[in-house]
Amino acid sequence: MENFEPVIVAFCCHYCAYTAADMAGSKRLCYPPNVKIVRVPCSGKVDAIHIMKALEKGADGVYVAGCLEGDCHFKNGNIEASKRVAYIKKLLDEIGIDGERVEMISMSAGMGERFAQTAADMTEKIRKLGPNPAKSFSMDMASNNL
Amino acid sequence: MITAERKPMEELIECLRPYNRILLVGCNECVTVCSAGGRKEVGILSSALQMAFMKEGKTLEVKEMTLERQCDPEYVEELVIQIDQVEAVMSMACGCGVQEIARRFKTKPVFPAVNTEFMGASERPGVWVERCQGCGDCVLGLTGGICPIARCSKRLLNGPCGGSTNGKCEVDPDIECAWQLIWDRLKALGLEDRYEENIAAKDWRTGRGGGPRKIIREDLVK
Amino acid sequence: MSFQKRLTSGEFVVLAEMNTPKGVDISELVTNARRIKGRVDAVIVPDMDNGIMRMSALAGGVLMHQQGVESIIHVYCRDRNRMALQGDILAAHVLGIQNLVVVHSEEMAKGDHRDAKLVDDLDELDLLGAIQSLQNGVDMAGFDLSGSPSFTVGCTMAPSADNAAFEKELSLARKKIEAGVQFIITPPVYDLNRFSAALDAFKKLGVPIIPTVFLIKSVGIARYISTYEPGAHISEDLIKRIRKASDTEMECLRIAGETVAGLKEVAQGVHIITLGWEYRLPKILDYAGI
Amino acid sequence: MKTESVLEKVFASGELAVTSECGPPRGAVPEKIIEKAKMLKGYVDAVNVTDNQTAMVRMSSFAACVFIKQLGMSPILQMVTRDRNRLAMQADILGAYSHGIDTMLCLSGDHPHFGDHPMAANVHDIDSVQFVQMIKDMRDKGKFQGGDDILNPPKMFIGAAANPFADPFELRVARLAKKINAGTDFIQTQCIYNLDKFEKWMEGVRDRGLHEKVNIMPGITPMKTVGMAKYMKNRVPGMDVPDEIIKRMAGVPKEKQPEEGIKISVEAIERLKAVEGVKGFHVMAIEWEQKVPEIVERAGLLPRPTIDL
Amino acid sequence: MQDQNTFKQNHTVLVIGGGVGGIRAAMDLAESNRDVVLIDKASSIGGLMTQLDRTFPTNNCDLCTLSPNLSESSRQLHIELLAMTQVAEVQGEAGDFKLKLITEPRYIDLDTCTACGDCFKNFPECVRFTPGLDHRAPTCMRYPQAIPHAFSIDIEKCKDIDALVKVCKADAIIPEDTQKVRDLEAGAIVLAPGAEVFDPGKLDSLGHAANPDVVTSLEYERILSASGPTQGELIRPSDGKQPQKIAWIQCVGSRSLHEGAASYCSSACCMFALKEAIVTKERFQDSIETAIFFMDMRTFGKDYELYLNRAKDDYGIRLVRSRPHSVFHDPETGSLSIIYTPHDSNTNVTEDFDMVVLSTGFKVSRDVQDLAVKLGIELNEHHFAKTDSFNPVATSKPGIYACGMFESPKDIPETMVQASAAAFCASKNIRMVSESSEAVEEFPPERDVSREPLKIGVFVCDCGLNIGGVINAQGLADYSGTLPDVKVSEMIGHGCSRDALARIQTVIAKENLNRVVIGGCSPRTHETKFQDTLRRAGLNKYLVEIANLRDQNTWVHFDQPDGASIKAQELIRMAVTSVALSRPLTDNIFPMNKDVLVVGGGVAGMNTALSMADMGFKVYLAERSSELGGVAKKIRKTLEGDDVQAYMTDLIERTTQHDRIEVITNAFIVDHTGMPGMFKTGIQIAPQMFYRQITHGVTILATGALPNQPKEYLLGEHEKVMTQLDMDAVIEDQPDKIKDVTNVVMIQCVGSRCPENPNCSRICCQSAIKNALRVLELNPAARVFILYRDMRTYGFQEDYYKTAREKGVIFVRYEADALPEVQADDAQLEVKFNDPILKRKVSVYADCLCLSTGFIADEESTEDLGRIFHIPKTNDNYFLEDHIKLRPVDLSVPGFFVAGTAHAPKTIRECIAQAQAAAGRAQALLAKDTLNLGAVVARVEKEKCAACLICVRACPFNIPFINADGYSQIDPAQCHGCGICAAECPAKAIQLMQYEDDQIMAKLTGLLERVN
Repeated sequence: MENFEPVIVAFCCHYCAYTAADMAGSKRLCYPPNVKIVRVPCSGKVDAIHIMKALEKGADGVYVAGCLEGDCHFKNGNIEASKRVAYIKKLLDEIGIDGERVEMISMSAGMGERFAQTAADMTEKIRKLGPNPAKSFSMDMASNNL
Repeated sequence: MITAERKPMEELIECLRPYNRILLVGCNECVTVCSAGGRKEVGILSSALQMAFMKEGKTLEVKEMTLERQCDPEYVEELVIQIDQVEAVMSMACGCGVQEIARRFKTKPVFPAVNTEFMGASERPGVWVERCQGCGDCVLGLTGGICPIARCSKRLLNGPCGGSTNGKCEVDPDIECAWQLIWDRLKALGLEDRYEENIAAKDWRTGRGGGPRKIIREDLVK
Repeated sequence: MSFQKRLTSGEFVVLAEMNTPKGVDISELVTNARRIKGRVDAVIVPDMDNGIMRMSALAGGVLMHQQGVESIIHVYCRDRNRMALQGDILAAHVLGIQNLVVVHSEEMAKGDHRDAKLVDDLDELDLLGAIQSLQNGVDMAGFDLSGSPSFTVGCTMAPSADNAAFEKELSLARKKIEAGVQFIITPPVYDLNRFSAALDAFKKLGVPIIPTVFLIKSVGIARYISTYEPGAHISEDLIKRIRKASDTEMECLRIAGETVAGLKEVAQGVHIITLGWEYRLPKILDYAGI
Repeated sequence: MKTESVLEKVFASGELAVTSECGPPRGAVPEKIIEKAKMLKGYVDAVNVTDNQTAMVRMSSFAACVFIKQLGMSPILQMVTRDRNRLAMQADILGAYSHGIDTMLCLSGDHPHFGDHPMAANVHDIDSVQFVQMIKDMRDKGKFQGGDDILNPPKMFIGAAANPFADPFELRVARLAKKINAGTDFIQTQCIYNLDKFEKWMEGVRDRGLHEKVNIMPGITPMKTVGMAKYMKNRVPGMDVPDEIIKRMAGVPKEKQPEEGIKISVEAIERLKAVEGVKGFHVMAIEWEQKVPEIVERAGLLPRPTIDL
Repeated sequence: MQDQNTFKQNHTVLVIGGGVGGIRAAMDLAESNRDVVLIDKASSIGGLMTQLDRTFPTNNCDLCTLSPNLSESSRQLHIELLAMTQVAEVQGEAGDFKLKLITEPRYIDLDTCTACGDCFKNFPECVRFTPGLDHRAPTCMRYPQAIPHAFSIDIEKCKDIDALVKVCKADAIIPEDTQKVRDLEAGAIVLAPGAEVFDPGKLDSLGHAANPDVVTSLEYERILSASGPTQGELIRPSDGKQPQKIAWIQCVGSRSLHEGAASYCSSACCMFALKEAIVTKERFQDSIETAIFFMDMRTFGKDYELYLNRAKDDYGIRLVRSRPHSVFHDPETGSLSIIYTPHDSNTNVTEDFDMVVLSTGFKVSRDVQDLAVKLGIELNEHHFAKTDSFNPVATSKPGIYACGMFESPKDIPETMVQASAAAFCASKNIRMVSESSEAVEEFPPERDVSREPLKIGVFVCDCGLNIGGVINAQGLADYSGTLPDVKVSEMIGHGCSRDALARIQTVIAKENLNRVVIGGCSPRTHETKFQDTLRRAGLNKYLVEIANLRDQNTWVHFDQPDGASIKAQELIRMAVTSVALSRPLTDNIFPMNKDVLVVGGGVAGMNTALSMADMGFKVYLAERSSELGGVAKKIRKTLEGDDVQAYMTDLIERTTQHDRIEVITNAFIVDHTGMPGMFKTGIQIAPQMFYRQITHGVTILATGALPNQPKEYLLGEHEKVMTQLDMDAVIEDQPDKIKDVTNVVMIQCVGSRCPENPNCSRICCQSAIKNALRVLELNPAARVFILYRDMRTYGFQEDYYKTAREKGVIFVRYEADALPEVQADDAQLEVKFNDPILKRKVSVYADCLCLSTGFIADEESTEDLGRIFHIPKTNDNYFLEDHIKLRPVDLSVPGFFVAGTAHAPKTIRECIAQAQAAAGRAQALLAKDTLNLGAVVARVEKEKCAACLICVRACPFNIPFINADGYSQIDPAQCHGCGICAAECPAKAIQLMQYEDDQIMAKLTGLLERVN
């Protein structure tokens, strides 16, 4: 497991986290490339299924990044998202997959540093947790061959 | 609507352990509305099950399907296309749906994914409460539209027991005393007198007392 | 139970204010009325409040009535002379309106028809007298009516910055009570303790007191009231509470709800003013536990 | 006389009746109940025998009643609607009456939620009002609840419980009226500590003339400690323990609290004796049966009238 | 002032100068449906900014931020671009100028040149030009994305013209090309000619002419620039080695009495020196020593002080307060010795550096001065355009407006503000071309792709070094070609450049592609550009997916190129799998509400309102206090001596009397919904608090800032202590009081540049100077002390600073860690401070202590409004603009603009400019008659809908409802497109267009399921 490079999916709200990610870019703030961003119009768009399917397909960690509390462009999408994330965490715990692999993060569009920091922290955390135990055996083989 | 709640994952995983390919079937009626077994929950459970097995190094193939209603044979018939490709079916519908599938596909094991709970209403988004026990002989006309059978812990028909405090049931202070509600309602309607009438012992034959029930509408029978 | 019945039996009454539209699209008004139907005892319909021309309160009141919501309509002397006032009051009764509030007419200066002529044929006490008289079957000119109306009549009390002003308001109120007022709507309460302190004085008036709960919608408004209405007593803590809230809107609704709940303990009723946010009334009532 | 019940006879005699209660043991040996009953002999007119009280399984009330009867005392068979459907209840009533048990108290029973079998189905086929009606019909019309004739109908003296304090308070009198309508002969109330409120209730009862239709026996329960008082106040649903009582209990040293408790009970009885419509007292000393004689004596309720069995 | 409404026949505006200012002005005008002729004497537009490597304070690559603007301007149908063109003659007046334009020969036909570069490869002597460092004659493309995108030839330098002509495969070289003269009629003229930099060659002591390692800051920019002569390598010109120690010398040619130098401050040099030093450390080596020699550190712009602090604290850039005498070259070591006297000492210090950068100031070129003469406009003593304090972009001649550097030295954001303002003022002179009559770009009909098999084209942009410098872009393109359904995969140079877009369009047509993936920069900035390309190629614009290879990959993973390469493949895979499922969508289009809501009735708010109302828009002006005026109503005089009160009285009068302005005082904004072109804002009006909803198309926030009143130095406690604002009034109302004073002490930076309020309040230095001069005028015998940290009298304010020194105002510097102390002994007020020269404490008994307290943001109301409107704020609670460099007036929420001190502290003059700019930006948005809400709306599949009400309950805007047919219905006109309903729907009956579940799922598949 020494060379374990986690795959992390970050669902990012267009109005804050995605912009913050671009901001991190223009500021050249480095973070681990393990984090792959999927753009959504609002963190409230992120369905529990999306999170579950990402994990099922082999992501080692998933986080949803939305606006700061009270700052959601659509009033309360971020609150809805955080409730869903909490639900998924419980479900994962129930099937013996650490709910810690899923997180809700909030930040504003200007927080390029926070984006980079979060990406680094999340990568570090998942690295410690190890590979997603639900990654199928065959998939492990495939990734080893790469 | 009929309300239901997903069974603990452990139980679901346990009953699917012997199988490699299953069909996970949702229902687009009550269980969709109470967020227990619609397309969305099918998707979530499907992922969760697959992950749970993958974790053990085993692959569980899950086909997802959601029927308009699992309690009508015509809809259940839609499963025919998939059924041969799987070893078992897990239904996310209420007990009616599970049984309908079992009835139609005699050779496939069917497992319920949810516990069917009660006939209820949504109190607010995400909260459902029991409102009816289907006793088959409605008393709501006498009790101001609040059912003492479904909502009084002791099914008392003639008034509150001695344990009701501040409008709450002695069994659980989160439960409203049905009789307090009935009384408030009767008062608001100016129908206080209704309370004074003694309601006679109920004929439970119309409920489960008479064995499994059946409705036959002659004019509609084909 | 009707508003009047609740009032006389000493039960807590919940009133909410709903303005008529500026125009003829009544859909919002009707929707809002349906939202709170059964949850408030009556809706107060102001009549061209603040000098803003709108559909008349009489029509608004009738509309409420048609929706099955009891209404209380404003009457005042700025825009109509004694003929029009009496005529409208008779019409109101016939159309099913059971309650009136005689209010002080706001000046035109802040309104949208600043050039309009002020009528002020009568003053508030005259108008109260006229209503009494109509109920007794006689019009202001002394002619007998064929059939007389009946109403529950209330009045309002203006905010007072200090004790002297408060005393003045009280004595005015006493006069109005003599002139037939059966309940009084008092100014917005932002501080329950302050209101409780004035309670004795109110109680001495001998008629039910219905304090107002004014929905604050933003820090800006709270700050304005605390600065320009010294008698209102909006505390820094309250402003801080709104500022710190993660959801300002909900916090404001919660504050209004809490005030309503607090007044339930001490007053005879409450009058909720939401000014444009009537669709939020159910939430306030939820927070108030009503 | 509707029945052979001793209790009915005491009421008829115009004397204040006194009852107490015995809980059957949680085991198959009768000694305990016999011992308890003996303590009460001569001090009370009849002894209630509880039916799976607090939803805990115990020896059946019917069996325990038989033992008490054998001691020459008068048992009151308690029965709850929770555990039996109408068939079982009627069967047991026939059986009890055949053993000479002629007085009953009809209850709905504590919810299984509180007991040692929370998972048990609670039957509640009928409620307590319907229960009273059923026994009355058996007695007076000689008919089973289902409508068939009874060959030798049981003649039960029918009691029911009332709680003057539970919410909604305004319903308490009406609820009593319903029980009376159904055929209740006597009422044993919840433990009374809030005498003012009880008197207010009685006022309501008298307003409707109910006190003339039924014999009301306020429940009296002495408190051993201030802890018990607080428990009753806060944890027992439907119980109304005024703060003064707590204060009074707390105001004396721990060792004197039992005596204070008894004093409170005695004072209560003395005060309630004067209330119009009170026809007796139901003295329940929970796990403290030995004190019943003392209370009865100090309250001036002795000697008990002799009734021919 | 100028006559506002001289409408004549003509509706063209001539914009002179193609720098950022000129481009902005031209684009604003074009967007608001005015025809523009944009001329520049250079061969391509872009001006100074195209020569910069990165700009402060974001340290962005300028080309990347500017180039979309440039190509956008060439896309604009209203804009005609004439490079190498100058004005020869001007006649006429506002509304009806008649001009003669002369275009120099390019010797290359713009229409046929493909910019292949063959001419440049073969004949570099007549085509090569690298601005700044190359002293040779001008030619050719100045930078890779130049517009017009064609070379030009310096025919003089060409020895073999025939050979040159032959080398061009496109036959684009025309040796016989001649000068062209053209007549132009224009209604108004915008002057954005920019400035030139001071030539330090004249200052022998600094050795610029003699020593190649002494460079100007612009030359240094070129060295840093990826498109510069060194391809972005930091090497010193003399020996090609990386310098290890670099010095910057500030105020070269500015604040100076030398010949040819300017006395004013050039305003931007402090910031760009800091930027160059930071970039040097950040991009090259942290160990490179950097020192900046300066007199006053003038970081007075928005958040600039924070930048300064970062430079000092985070990057360890050395700041030396001194003006060096001279730079010597040591021929043996090759190093450069700077001799200087530290500010707190009297002895000379010599220090060696490898390179010296001269922060040269700006001046108006001779050419521009000649142009001014031709146009007949007045210039000030420094040869800048003369303008009025209360009409900052209007020149002395009606119909002619000046912006940017030509108005006064300034940085890019202020240039952008003035450009928008000038464009707006110019537009007042001419008629709007009605939208219907104009030729909208005709797109070919959309091809029906529904039955076609997938044919995906992948185009990987290398974005110069931005992408290509980190990963192998060609390799990535090769890899992309192996992905399923990918028909074509290509690496393209600068993907957003015109020829790249043209290439994509061609490939789509040729290969009959029906889906396109672009691997490039952020879709946030460039999506529309590629969508347009698809439209031109006859495809629905929603069939493109952009993989963010730059902002979210190469820029952030440049430290691990391998990881970045793998991630790039993953991002492309995600885009390919997702685009495969994209479907053609139709935008939702609605009529535009053209009313304007201006929040705040101060000087900025009123100017915005009047500007918009004059243009024919209905304006609601909401002011929370009971009267108009704001802070400016308290100010009496400007530094230049203008009567602010008279101006304000007139302004208020004009505002309240205007037919199309409805002033709502005592107004509080309480709720807000909608989108640009259809906003709805709830206002509660005190004291009766009645509620009113206003529908409008744009919102302009001019809510101002508060005069700071910090509890320091006995302010508010002692009668002799006051703010500069108070002093201004005392001087005006009680001049006698001033006549008696002996000592006046002023303390600068009170409540600014401190931990609680870290930024500079910008206006205080000039107000101190203003009041000091007026005190001395009333009472020449008075002693005026100004205790300061840095005097920030930027631009022409410097002249007044100079005058103040000459008149004997005593300036004493203090450090942030040794603040002046003030003690009161009854009426006596004693001020103690360190004298840095005497190096001891000095005590003065002040008859009057003036505190320069500046501005502080109105935290409570920006917080309130920020929340209601969802507008982000800076850390110190000013509204945060959309782009601090290029879009200083636009807020990040579309349809919102900011003007005045709600944006940042500024002078009245600057507020007015921004107000006009906001009006201009708003006008551009409102020029359209319809509103395109895009296609992102929720759509219900009624067959799946269980009518469960979950969407109805979940929607934050109460849009879905269960219709008569029993399923949920969502009105696309009202849907905000958040997708919360789609996520909550338990039957999965709702899809959010453009973000459908299968597309999101496909991305996950693309990322996580390895392709075999």
